[in-house]
Amino acid sequence: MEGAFSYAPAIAAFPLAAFVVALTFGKWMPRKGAIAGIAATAGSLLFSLWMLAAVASGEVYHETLYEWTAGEAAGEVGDGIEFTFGILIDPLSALMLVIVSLVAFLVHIFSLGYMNAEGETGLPRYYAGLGLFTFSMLAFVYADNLLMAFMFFELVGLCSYLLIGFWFRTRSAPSAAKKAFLVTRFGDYFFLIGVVAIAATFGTVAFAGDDSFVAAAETAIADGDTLFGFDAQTWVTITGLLVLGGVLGKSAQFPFHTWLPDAMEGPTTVSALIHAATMVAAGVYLVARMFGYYALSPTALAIIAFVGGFTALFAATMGVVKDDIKQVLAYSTISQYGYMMLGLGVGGYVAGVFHLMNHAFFKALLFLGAGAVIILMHHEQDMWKMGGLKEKAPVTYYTFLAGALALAGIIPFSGFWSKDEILYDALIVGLNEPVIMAAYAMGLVAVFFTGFYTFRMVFLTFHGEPRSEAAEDPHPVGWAVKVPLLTLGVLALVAGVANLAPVAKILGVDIVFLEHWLDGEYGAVEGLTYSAYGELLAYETGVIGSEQLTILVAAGLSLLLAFSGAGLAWKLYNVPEPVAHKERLGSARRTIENNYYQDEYQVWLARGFTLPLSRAADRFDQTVIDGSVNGISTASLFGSSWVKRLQTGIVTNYAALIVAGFIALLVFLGVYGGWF
Amino acid sequence: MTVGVEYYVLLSMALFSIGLFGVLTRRNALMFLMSVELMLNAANINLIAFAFYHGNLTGQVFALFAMALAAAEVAVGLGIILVLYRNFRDVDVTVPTTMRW
Amino acid sequence: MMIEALIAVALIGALVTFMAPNRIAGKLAFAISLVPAALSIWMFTAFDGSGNALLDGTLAFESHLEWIQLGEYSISWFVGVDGISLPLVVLTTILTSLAIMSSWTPIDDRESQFYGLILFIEANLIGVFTALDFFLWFIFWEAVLIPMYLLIGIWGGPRRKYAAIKFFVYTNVASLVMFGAFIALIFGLGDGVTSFALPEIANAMLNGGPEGLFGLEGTTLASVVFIAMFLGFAVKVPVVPFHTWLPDAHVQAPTPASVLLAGVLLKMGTYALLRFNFTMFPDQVEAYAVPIAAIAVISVIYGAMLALAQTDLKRIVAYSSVSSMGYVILGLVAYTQFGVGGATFQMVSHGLISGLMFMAVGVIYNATHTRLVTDMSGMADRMPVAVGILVAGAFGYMGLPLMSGFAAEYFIFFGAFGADFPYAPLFTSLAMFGIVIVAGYLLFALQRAVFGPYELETDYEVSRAPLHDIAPMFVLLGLIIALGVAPDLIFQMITDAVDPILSGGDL
Amino acid sequence: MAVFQLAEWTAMAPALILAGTALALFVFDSISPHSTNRSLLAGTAAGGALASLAVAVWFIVAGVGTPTVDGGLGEITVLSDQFVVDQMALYFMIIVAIVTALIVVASYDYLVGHAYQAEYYSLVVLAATGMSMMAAANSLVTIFIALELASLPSYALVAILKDNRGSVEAGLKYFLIGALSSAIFLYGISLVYGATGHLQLDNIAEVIAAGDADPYGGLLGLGILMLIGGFAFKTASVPFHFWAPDAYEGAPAPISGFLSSASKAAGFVILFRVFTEAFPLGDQMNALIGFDWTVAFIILAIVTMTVGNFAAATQNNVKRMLAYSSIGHAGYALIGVAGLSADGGELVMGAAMMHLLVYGFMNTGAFLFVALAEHWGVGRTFEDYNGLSRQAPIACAAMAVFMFSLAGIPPFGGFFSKFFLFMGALEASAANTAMLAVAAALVVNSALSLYYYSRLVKALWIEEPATTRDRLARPTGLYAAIVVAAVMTVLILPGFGPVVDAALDAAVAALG
Repeated sequence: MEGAFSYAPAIAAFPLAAFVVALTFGKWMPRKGAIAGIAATAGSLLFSLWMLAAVASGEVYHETLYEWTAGEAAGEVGDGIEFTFGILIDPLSALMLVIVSLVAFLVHIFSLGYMNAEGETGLPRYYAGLGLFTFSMLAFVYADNLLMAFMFFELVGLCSYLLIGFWFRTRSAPSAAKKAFLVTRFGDYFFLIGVVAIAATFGTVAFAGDDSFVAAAETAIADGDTLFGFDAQTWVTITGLLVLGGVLGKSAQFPFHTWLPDAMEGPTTVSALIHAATMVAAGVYLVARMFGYYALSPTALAIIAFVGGFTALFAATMGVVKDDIKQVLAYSTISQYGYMMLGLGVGGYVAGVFHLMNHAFFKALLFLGAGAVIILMHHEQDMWKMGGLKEKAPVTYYTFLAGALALAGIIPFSGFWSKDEILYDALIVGLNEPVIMAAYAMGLVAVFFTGFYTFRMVFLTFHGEPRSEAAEDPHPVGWAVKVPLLTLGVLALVAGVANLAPVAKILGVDIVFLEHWLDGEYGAVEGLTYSAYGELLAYETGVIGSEQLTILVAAGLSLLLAFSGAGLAWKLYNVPEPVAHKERLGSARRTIENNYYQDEYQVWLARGFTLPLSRAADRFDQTVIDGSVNGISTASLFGSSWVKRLQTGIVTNYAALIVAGFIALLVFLGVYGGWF
Repeated sequence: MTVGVEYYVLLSMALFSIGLFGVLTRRNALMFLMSVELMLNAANINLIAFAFYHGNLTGQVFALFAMALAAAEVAVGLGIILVLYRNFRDVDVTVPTTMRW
Repeated sequence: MMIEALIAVALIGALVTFMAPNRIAGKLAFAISLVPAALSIWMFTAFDGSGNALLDGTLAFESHLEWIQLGEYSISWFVGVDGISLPLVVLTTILTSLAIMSSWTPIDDRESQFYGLILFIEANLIGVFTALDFFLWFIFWEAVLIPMYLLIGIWGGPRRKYAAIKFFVYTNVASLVMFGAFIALIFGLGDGVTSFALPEIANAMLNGGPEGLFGLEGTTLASVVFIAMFLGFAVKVPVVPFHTWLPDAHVQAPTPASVLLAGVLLKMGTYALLRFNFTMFPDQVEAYAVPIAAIAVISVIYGAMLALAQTDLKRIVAYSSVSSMGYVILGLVAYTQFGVGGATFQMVSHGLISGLMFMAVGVIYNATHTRLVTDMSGMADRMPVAVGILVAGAFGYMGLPLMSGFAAEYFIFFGAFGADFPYAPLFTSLAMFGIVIVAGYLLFALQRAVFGPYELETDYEVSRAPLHDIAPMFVLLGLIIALGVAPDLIFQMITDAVDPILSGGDL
Repeated sequence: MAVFQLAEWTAMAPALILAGTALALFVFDSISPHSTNRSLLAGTAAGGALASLAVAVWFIVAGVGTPTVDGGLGEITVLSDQFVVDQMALYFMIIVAIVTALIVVASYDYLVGHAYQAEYYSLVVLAATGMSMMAAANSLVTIFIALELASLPSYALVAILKDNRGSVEAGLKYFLIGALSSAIFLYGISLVYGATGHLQLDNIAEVIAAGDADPYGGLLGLGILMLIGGFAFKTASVPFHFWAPDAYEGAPAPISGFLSSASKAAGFVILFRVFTEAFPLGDQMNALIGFDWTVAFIILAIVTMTVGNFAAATQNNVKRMLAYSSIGHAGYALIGVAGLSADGGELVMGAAMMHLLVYGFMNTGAFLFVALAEHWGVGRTFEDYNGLSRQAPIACAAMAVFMFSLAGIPPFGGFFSKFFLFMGALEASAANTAMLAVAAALVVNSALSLYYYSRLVKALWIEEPATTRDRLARPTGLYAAIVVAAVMTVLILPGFGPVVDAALDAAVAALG
């Protein structure tokens, strides 16, 4: 199947073509460009599956396709450097390609029901945006070097901006779009420094191969080199953390998470595709992609794990008080990506990727389900105006429920398996590392909140009595909505089969397919395998009693918490006339409702600090700098009006002045020449 | 018996200064003109005295030229003073001050 | 004789247009301007030079005629292009054509004079980028001022007179300082130099340097000259704190003049810095690297902060030009291949992008007669294509990958990060913060002006822009993306000319 | 071309032709005192000026003044060395002839309806004769006579609008200051004569070189200073500049142009000649008078350019602005003397000579534009000039050329000469660091001058007219003169090579 890879560029090229077609001819096409998008993503999906099959057959692909530019590298290495576009298809990227193209494909179909059927205007722009996004995301996924990854990482940010701001005629959407771009840009600032630093340090930005920066870093650490005045280990940590800035921004991790809830201003389909399943995953994916590099730096990993654990809990607590269905999902997304970061941070490469995959499916499902609910509710998003949709929209309900169970981590839905694996990995490392233990603890507590807000959402939306006219008479949804829901619903249920690690360990059966997949059992690029990473990791693991016992304890704890959260939600909200119960939170309520004032301080940073500072700079510029320029001119003209007064108009004065001037010259020269 | 050249120079300088004083103080155009003539003649004295001193005639000849030129200058000057009077009804040189600054 | 042909066509075209009736002047000027554009593109494809024009490189399209013998020094008509100047020539000719087309709508008074001046400016700009004799170069350099002064003064905004005179006098003073410094240097070089040909002077500088003058040691003289020339060019670039003429000039200038001002005129300063300071004074560059880098960083950050405080779209773009030029300085002072090459690349890239931005702002202004973001909202509703291009341009400005701005900035950052001067990574990282602020003010402006519900404070009916307003912007956008995707279209050519600079002429 | 099989006195032909023309006009005036045949009068005068120009150019091309070792004909002396025709003399004769021709052609229209046509033209040509002779004068006697020959008609010309108070006032002030200056100048001559016993320039130099003047150092120094006063008057340099703004403002505009271009150039040529020939720099000279006389010129140059430019900056009257600018340019040209040194200075002096030639075109042109505006009757201030370009684009374009050229902006002739001066000043700084101050002053003043020159361009091109005007006439003579001046101002830039050669050769020859 080696020939398959020569078609790899087409995976990204299809959606790019769809972008161009939709943008230029969309207006005159039936369905305004949707067909082009669906065809393109279907093509991408098929080709991605083909790549997956090719990798499964033991092939990998790492090829430079295009030289962007090349030149002399300055800095620590004096040799030339090439900046190229290349494709790296290994187990990780092949898997991600499938996830992205699948979700994109489903979202395109769903859009027929969500956008076209609802009579939106500007659809060519919408489909063009989706096409461009899919192109960028796929290209990011199989990028074979850090610079190319950065470039497409930025492009997906652009698409996110454009699509969040799709309804640009409102005030809120453009504002949210701006915020999303800005906050992620802030992260990307660090990322770009990281890229530049890595390129300048190692003279390469390749992810894989002997001349990758990961290999170079390993050598440098081994040789005890000094890089930019730091020892190699520290420098790797610094650059790794710089790149992490981009990751935190894109994956909406604390403290860059604030943009994601606002991004819900975009169409729900966009939220499903970009702000849940794929683009937000880009950050986590990047960590996985260059995991070998982070593995060299325990400090960086510990920070990743801690930030992940903290974000998981932090976001989950905010999710419990939200009234807007999409807001709940947004915070849940932040929280879930926190888990993935935690997983990767503790060295659970497989667990992290596993959760990434599962989350893509069930979160896309939940968002699309929410989209369906929004259609049902005539574009109402407030859960307090819903209720009782269970009977009226059974397909939506049951698929949504599947997604919710997966999200809450209820056995045997997919989310349970991956989340449990993350927590297990965190626990065994945490037993020796207090920082990781703290991260684990936060992740564990977050499970409770996850269960609670998930089922609070389910109960408020679907159970009880209808609380508004729209809820009593929902708008019907068509096949274009149901097909994607059903597809993703099935995946949410069964995707966990990919890696039943606890079962495997307890029962001793070899059913950890994903682990084998990522470990290169079928085929992999050298150095980019789970076991290769494992060798680099400096973590010690411990167990509670035996390994099996540890597994059971971990799984039991998280299940218990998930159930209790869900149960609490059931008790409070699965009633015909639910009430908010927010007063029970007491003094914490305001804080949580205001998202811990995270938005406030960031807005203050922008408006309260930067803007006044810039105004002060402007005033300084106008008065001091420009003032001195104008001052010189004014002074000259003043001097001018003074000089010309010498010319009194009276000829006798002229004579006197001439004589005076002459005598002055005479005296000066006389003194100078020593006459006197 | 000859008078030393320095006395001629002193005389000429005195004359020059008197002329200059006149130029600076007199407001009547004619007086102004006469004062200038004094200054020119101071130069002539010098020329002649130095010619004598140096023993060549250049200075004396030049003094003749200078007198002729002074006369021409006065002719032009008087013409101008005439039109001055016609336009300003005065020969006070400080009166015409329409152009200044 | 290609370069002569370029200049002559533009000059004669300027005269012809000046005499032509107003009603056909625009079309006529456009047609004429296509000739230099086509010729320069042909030159680009037929370019066979290599190395640096000043450092024994092989020049393309060279011509060298003795002109004036001034005592021991000869002044000649000496033109030619290398990999640094050719892209700028092409930029100039293309941008001029496009600027002319974009003037058809806004210019409705004294057209023949307007277009005549634009062509005149083009001739001089080509001269600036091709002249290799100091005096010849300086003639073109100064001659640019006149048409720009008149363009701003006659067709500009309400405060055009102030802006025009400020631009004129300020940049002229700077030129005088620079001229004096350079002449002093030539005298300081002594008998080794017998002409104003830049290659000869560069060679003399790199092989021994000045002997001393005015009682100064040779090295001291070189430093004084370096600083004076840097200050002279700094005004033109402009570098903080010599930038205040720029926003005034930009805001008051008519859009097409802004396009040329930002697109090409600012590059004169950086081009000259590269050709003079950074080619002839490698020792001084090294000695003053830290202060220059600091100035660059201040320009970037301070310029961006100022842009953030503005509400006039043109002022925003103007200040952001200050910021972008800071990157160029940073790239130059890095003195690495990517740094200097990236700086040159940024000159071209910024020329295209800022040209595009000014055109887009101009199109909106043509329709709304205001440029204040506070006066309008939701323009995307009425002018989707124009706004689309404005957004694209804004992202180009922010350095979106696959657009030329990213390539330029990345090259500069990469080149500067590994530079040899102290704290280079720190300076680079600080300067890079500009990419966040630039996103801040551009997105803020976009949010206010082009998105949101449609509102307009002025009483004008806003309709879609005509094709001849949009077409030039598409061309620019195409070029921006082409250079972003394939920077090697010009970057290899540039680095070929930059390498000899970095190796001190020993290639 | 074997020019001088002719008698030696024919070397003065450029001046003699002018003199003949003047006499012819006088004769004509005597025969027909009230003739208003403007074409004939202006034509004769112009013909004389052009013939003078042609002969001067012919001479210079034929090699008069070019040292014989270079294959030229060498300097030609007339009247026992009282006059010398060398390259510098011819060069300045050319300047005078050009300016005269321009002025005369322009006056054709300016003098419409004027009573004293013939007198006017003959006085102009007579003054030109004096200036032409100044160029060749080689002894203090001839210098003084030529100077007076140039001055006396000038006084009359300034006051020729007899019913115009401004003109009369201008004439009066010019005359009075002129008379005072002549007196001082003559006194200076007498002192120099006293110190050296000679009036012939080369003889003076010989006496000084021989050390025979050593006892009279103070006398000589004072004399030199007084000579400087006389030159300063003629060139309108500080402190003898006070007449200039008033005289130029009040005089008929063509006469202002004539005085500020030709008369100034003539003043400079005697300045150059006297100081290079009679008082060559050197240790001997310095010891004799106690200091290096360039110091005086450095001070004068700085003060003159500063006073001129600063006073010009805020003028409201265009003519007065040009008058002050003319003082400023005198300051620039003074650099040509200030930058001399014992072993060089060709470049700086040559640059000053180039500047005076270019100045002959651009400044005359500018004053002729003012003449045109007076002819139109649009008023005298900047505001009155507002928006003229809408009605008279060609003339206004020409004026813009003059202004930018005066400001030293390329691609016009003024650029080269000014920057060569700047260069020359810097070169001179190598020997005399005080010249750096001059260079710095030049920079400051250039910037300021740009401000006020562009103010006029602004008025013409940028401002909208305050009042509606009738169609403006296009007087042929004035237009022709202005356009020719403008075209020359532009074309002189590419054609600067021969100018540079001529000026530098002349400077080299003069500095010996």
